[in-house]
Amino acid sequence: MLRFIVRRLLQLIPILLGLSVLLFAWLRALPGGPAQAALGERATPEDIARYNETFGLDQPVLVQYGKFLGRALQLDFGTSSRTGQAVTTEFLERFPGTLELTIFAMVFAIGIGIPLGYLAARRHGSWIDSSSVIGSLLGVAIPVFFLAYLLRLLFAVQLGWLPGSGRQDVRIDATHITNFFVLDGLMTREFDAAWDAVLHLVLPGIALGTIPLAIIVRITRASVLDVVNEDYVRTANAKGLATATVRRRHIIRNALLPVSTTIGLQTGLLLSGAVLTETVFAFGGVGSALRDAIANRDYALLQGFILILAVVYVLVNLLVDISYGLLDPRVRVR
Amino acid sequence: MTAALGSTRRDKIDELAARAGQVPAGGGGVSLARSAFRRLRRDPVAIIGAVIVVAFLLVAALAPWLAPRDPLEQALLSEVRQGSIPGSREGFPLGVDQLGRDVLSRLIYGSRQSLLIGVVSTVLGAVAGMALGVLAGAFGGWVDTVVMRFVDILLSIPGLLMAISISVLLGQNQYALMIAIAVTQVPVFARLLRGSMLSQRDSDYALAAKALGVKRSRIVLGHVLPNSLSPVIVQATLSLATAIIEAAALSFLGLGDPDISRPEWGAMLSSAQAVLSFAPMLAVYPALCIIVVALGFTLLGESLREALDPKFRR
Amino acid sequence: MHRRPTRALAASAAALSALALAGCASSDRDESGTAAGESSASGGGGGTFVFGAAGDPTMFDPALATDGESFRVTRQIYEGLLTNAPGTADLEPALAESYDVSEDGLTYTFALREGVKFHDGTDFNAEAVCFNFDRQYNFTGLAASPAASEYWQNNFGGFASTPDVPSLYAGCEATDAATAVITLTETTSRFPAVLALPSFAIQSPAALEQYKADELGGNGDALTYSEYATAHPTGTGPFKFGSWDRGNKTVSIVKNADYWGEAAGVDEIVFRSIADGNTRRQELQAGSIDGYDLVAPADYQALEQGGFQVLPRDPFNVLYLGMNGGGIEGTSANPALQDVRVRQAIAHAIDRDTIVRSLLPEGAEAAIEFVPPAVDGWTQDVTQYAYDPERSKSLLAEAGATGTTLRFYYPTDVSRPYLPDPAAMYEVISKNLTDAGFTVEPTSLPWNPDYLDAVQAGQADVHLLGWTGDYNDAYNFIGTFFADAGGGKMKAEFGGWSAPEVFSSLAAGDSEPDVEARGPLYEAANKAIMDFLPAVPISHAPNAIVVAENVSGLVPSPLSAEDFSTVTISE
Amino acid sequence: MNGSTAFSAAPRHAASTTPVLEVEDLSVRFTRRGEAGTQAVDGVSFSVAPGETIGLVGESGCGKSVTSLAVMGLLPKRGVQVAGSVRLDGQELLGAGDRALRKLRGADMAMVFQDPLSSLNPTVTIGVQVTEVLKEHRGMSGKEATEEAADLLDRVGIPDPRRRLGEYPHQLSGGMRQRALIAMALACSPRLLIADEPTTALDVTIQAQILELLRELVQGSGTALVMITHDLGVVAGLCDRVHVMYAGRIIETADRGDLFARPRHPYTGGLLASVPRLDTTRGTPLTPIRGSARDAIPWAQGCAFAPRCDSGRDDCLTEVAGSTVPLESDGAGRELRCRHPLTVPPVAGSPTTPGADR
Repeated sequence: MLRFIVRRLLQLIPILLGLSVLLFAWLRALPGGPAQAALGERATPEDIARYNETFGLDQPVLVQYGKFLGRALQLDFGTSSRTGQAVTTEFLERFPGTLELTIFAMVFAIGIGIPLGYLAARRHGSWIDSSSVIGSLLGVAIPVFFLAYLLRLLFAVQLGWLPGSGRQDVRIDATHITNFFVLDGLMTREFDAAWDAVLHLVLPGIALGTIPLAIIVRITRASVLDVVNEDYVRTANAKGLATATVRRRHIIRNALLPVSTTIGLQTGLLLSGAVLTETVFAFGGVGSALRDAIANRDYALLQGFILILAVVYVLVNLLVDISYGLLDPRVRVR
Repeated sequence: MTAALGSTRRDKIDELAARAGQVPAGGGGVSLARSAFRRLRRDPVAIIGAVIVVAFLLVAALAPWLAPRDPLEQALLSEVRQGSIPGSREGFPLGVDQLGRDVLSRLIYGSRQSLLIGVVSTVLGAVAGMALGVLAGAFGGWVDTVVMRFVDILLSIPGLLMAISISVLLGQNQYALMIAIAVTQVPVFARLLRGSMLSQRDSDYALAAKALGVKRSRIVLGHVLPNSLSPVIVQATLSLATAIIEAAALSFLGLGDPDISRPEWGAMLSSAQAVLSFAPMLAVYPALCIIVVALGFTLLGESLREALDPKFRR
Repeated sequence: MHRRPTRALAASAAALSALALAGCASSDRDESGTAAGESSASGGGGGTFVFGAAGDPTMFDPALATDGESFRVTRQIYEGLLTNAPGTADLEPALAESYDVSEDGLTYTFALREGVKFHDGTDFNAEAVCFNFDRQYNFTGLAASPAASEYWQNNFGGFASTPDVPSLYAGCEATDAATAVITLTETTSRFPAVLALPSFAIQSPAALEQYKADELGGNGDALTYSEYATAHPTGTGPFKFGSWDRGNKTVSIVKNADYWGEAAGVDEIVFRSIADGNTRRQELQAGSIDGYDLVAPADYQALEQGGFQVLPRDPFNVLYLGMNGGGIEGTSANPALQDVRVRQAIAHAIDRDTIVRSLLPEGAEAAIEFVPPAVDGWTQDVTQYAYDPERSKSLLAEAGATGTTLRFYYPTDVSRPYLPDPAAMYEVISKNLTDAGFTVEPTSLPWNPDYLDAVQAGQADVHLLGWTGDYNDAYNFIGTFFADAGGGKMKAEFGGWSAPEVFSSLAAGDSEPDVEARGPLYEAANKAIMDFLPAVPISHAPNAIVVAENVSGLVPSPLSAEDFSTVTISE
Repeated sequence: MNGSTAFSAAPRHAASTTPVLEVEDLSVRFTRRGEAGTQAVDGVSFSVAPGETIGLVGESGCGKSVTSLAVMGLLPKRGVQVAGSVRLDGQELLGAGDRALRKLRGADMAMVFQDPLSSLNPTVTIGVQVTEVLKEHRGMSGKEATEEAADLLDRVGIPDPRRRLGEYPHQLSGGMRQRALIAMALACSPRLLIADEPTTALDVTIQAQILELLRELVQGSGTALVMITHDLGVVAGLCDRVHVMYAGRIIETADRGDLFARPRHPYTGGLLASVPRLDTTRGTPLTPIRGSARDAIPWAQGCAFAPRCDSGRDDCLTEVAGSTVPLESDGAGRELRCRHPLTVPPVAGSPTTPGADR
């Protein structure tokens, strides 16, 4: 197992290097080059020359890349032109929110998706089955931001049940230690703050979790349909095991293997791509920072965030692979 | 409009399908396609998907004849007030938008642009991806390694982030939008085609052709490639749905077509968010169009997948 | 040197206003502006007022800030020597109780308010005043870069370290603890009106030094601000800085119990940044914020019906279609625009009345020139260009320019007081131009920095832009755009038109020390501008700020410079 | 064909004892929405006595596996109609509740399946898969069950059973997997064991070992064994009585010796003739049965085997004969469903056309 992990980690190196080359090239390919991207079009030639000198842009490309990589390895991705903060600091401030949101969305998607997918498969052909299939197709077809607007309009504005934006009611005087607001609330025993933070996760979490939910329902359903026809399920039944045992040990455990991969991939995507949802819900996470960066052409932040997020994504995928290995003994040995 | 056309069109499709089914088979590939087609015809899901897709394609093609008005004409602009938009009335069955333009005509013309973005970006992505896939699959060895590593790198950037980066890089115009979406599709097609080709390359008929001394390029282009295409076709159909949704997302992020007068569903949906509170239908109509078309392509793609998959063959 | 005591000039709506009056002058507001209810005096309920801002602030050192969201916060924390009377663009005393100006308009002597303390407990006095002006004049390095000290550079020109760039500022002297004398190098209409700008508010010298306010990091315009600017802004205002939670996108300021004037009506104000206008509205409707700015005109009705108070700000802005006069290095402007008939064709093509009626909130008016009617110097007597597409066509045909392609730039991701929905405005004007026989080639860019940069760099043929006045003087509108920017050319946004008659009439108005005498000079300038037509004025639009039913005391400011200390919340 | 040496073994079934399993007129019909149903099993009856081993023989698709699944109650509930009677030790199984059936399965009746790899859960250790039966039916604690499981594995001939308990199915060889499955089936010393083609997926050498193992385990324990197979070699080696099935019906029943010595149904004859034998001269071709099981016609129209039968006459069809072909007694202990049975035992290598002039 350890060898497996080490090998997978080693395989990451060329990918990460390639990624850094790509993003390095990206900034240089921007109209006007990095200096203009950073200084704006009003920059005088002297400004640009000074900038180029400061950042070694007058040196050969390879040297520049080496320096870029060196800084990146020290987690230095430059400074956001919009906020004046280090990109890494910005990321660390924003990421906990996105992580909380992702966890909520995935809990929502998994908590509903797996039981629903299971039920649909076991009642194959019933109305539950048909409606969950149709629902899952719709879930993927609805533009996320439209769904987000609808959710907010209905539950936050019309009904007023849930908060429709932000991460926490600003009237609650909450202490923030880790920037994981829910965790902070629990740690400081400010339970009202923690609960409020959870409530703020509900609507964006549902909007964000809809696509994973749809996919999980579909995969679970297909997978359970496959597994219930497997010989070993018949064996388990032939052994006269209790229905619950058959379901738990022989059906669900195996049916969840492909589902777990999906869950992992979707988690990776959510961590990196909540741009639309976070924007609609004014949720202070990575996604809304990315949107702000797009709107303000904050190239340093875009570059740094995309690089970090791609690394996160790759690492999550690695985790998925590893956990798949843990779940499926057949992979482990290979 | 689509509902009215639906029933006659269904007959048309059946007729077409029947005629196509009678074409004499030319070879193995054709008979596979034919049997797949026959299965598709019997699949209600496929028929629903095909009807949706064909209906929208026809609407797009016939937009100038179908649309009751000029989609750019700000006909009722002078009656628009901040906070109230004239509702539907004679000549404006679905009402007008914030600038007094006929919504129905915009939706009809919008199908052109939306489908165009979907089709062009998917074709671009598929062609580029296939080129990479063929390169990797046909040559193998270090070419394969290099190409696939590159594809892995592309895959390591989540789709929307990739599309955003490329839009930012290329500036804002509809071609940039198409390219941005296309690039996100490239790795999928490349992997798919390579995988499919690898399995085809080791298949009996390819080995047999090799044993007979057929040149490698001929084997690849004449045998392996055509037989690897069915997963690509399936993926392309599914990708069309994604592309249309992704275009809407980029529009929403302000990275869409700068010529916002040109009707396009994603742009219509984004701009309607501002008036959601008092004219929600302005958002609902284009959203429905996007959802239905995406659904159509998905249904068609899924049933194609089943039809072409030997596992599902009865 | 002769000194001429300044008299109350409020009635003339000129730059200066009743300085001898006491601070609490809100009573003379006309009724329409006080929809928010009675003055704060009766309230004092305390509590937290949550305000939905449209964006994150950058930091809280106003000398280095350039954006409205930062200023919105610093206005509550700091005070300047002068301020604007509530609900108007007129000047009013703040930290200076009164001032004298010399005959030549070059020496200003300020009598300062005594007994005022900064939030850190240090004394406000003449030395603190001079410290602040000297500080900005002595900016070097990154602090002197255009991105950092934009307001100083726009209003005072150069720095001590840049002798080649002339500076308006000659020096400041603290003659005694309560008297500061500021000297200038030339007479200008800007001074002393600029002293009400938030950038020239007085900050605590002790805090500035302690937290190293001038030590900027970063580069170019990716600046890293000091600890002072991000965590310890210290002024004399009715609110003290509380905290800035970037992750939660909130800034909190708390009531200054030791404020010299009337204490704030609420205990705390939280500015919460919500970029999306719909979200702001829905959050107000859901009750999680108590008010917000940049209300979409389309939402006025629904909000009012929902019991919210939409408080309109008097129009103090202009929206125009900029035209590129060419001659900017590295760009090529459409040569057809050099022909005044083509420019007139554009002016006649735009249907201002429909725009005002359908795209802008109630109270908006079509613009016939670049200053709003309320500003001294506005005149009916300019060349007017009525909506007349046929006339446009014939003008174009006359000029042989039918079908001219115009690169039309418009911004995205922004809502400005004068331009609530740029995309819609673009669409309508673009249709107008097309109908008149032009061909339009659109480009949209994010407002900041891309759009502003591109437009300033002369990449567009025509573009949408506008201006909200900083203070009540016509020069602040027309001078900003059309004065000689050097070398006999207008500023780059307009592609460097060379319009000597415009330049001379503007210079005459600006250098006239007698405020009363400026009006006619500005009228002449407006006429010259509308004849030359370097850009097409479109509209003056009010915009609004909205608060919940239980909020009172907020007086909307035409300058968007609301003072939140008068706000109270009832249960 | 290890079975050939066992030909001499005396039939062990004793008619006096009450049968463990009685199947009477069992019918299974698969129905699909919007399609005509398929009759998979049609009026099958047989019984097995304690200690007896019977064989259900036929080509794939003849209904033998469906019969066994019907007996076990393992057919899906939707789209399947089961009729007739299945009694285990006199207790009616058809229509019994799921709970009751689960009590019986694994404890009183057990089953071994064809493909040992797919029949084992790949994600659960062998140990768990064995002990779960013990815990379920014998109420053992974890520790007891592990002890017993090791013992069981040992008994089915798996070396180093304790280590194997912690391993996953893919870590075992094919033969070992089948032994493990048998261990699970026998964990509660069931009264009835159904083995559905238990050796088909295994190497030939392993096949013999598994068959030997089954025989050893059944012998003496009084367990009734139903062997489902298409392999006459297996039948020859193991079974006391043989039921040959075709297209869902039993077409011939006989004791093993009788059947091999004197097959009566042309289909049985064909099966025997298509087995290569060592005692024929080299070069003589095998004689396969024409066509495939798909060519069967519905029994209602006549003998389902008729289209493939060399002895077939017109009266094999219902239309001509006026009745369907019945299953009738054919001498002592034999039953036959054929109007034109074979009279001379067929010899591999010679055309299977006795009694037929063409």
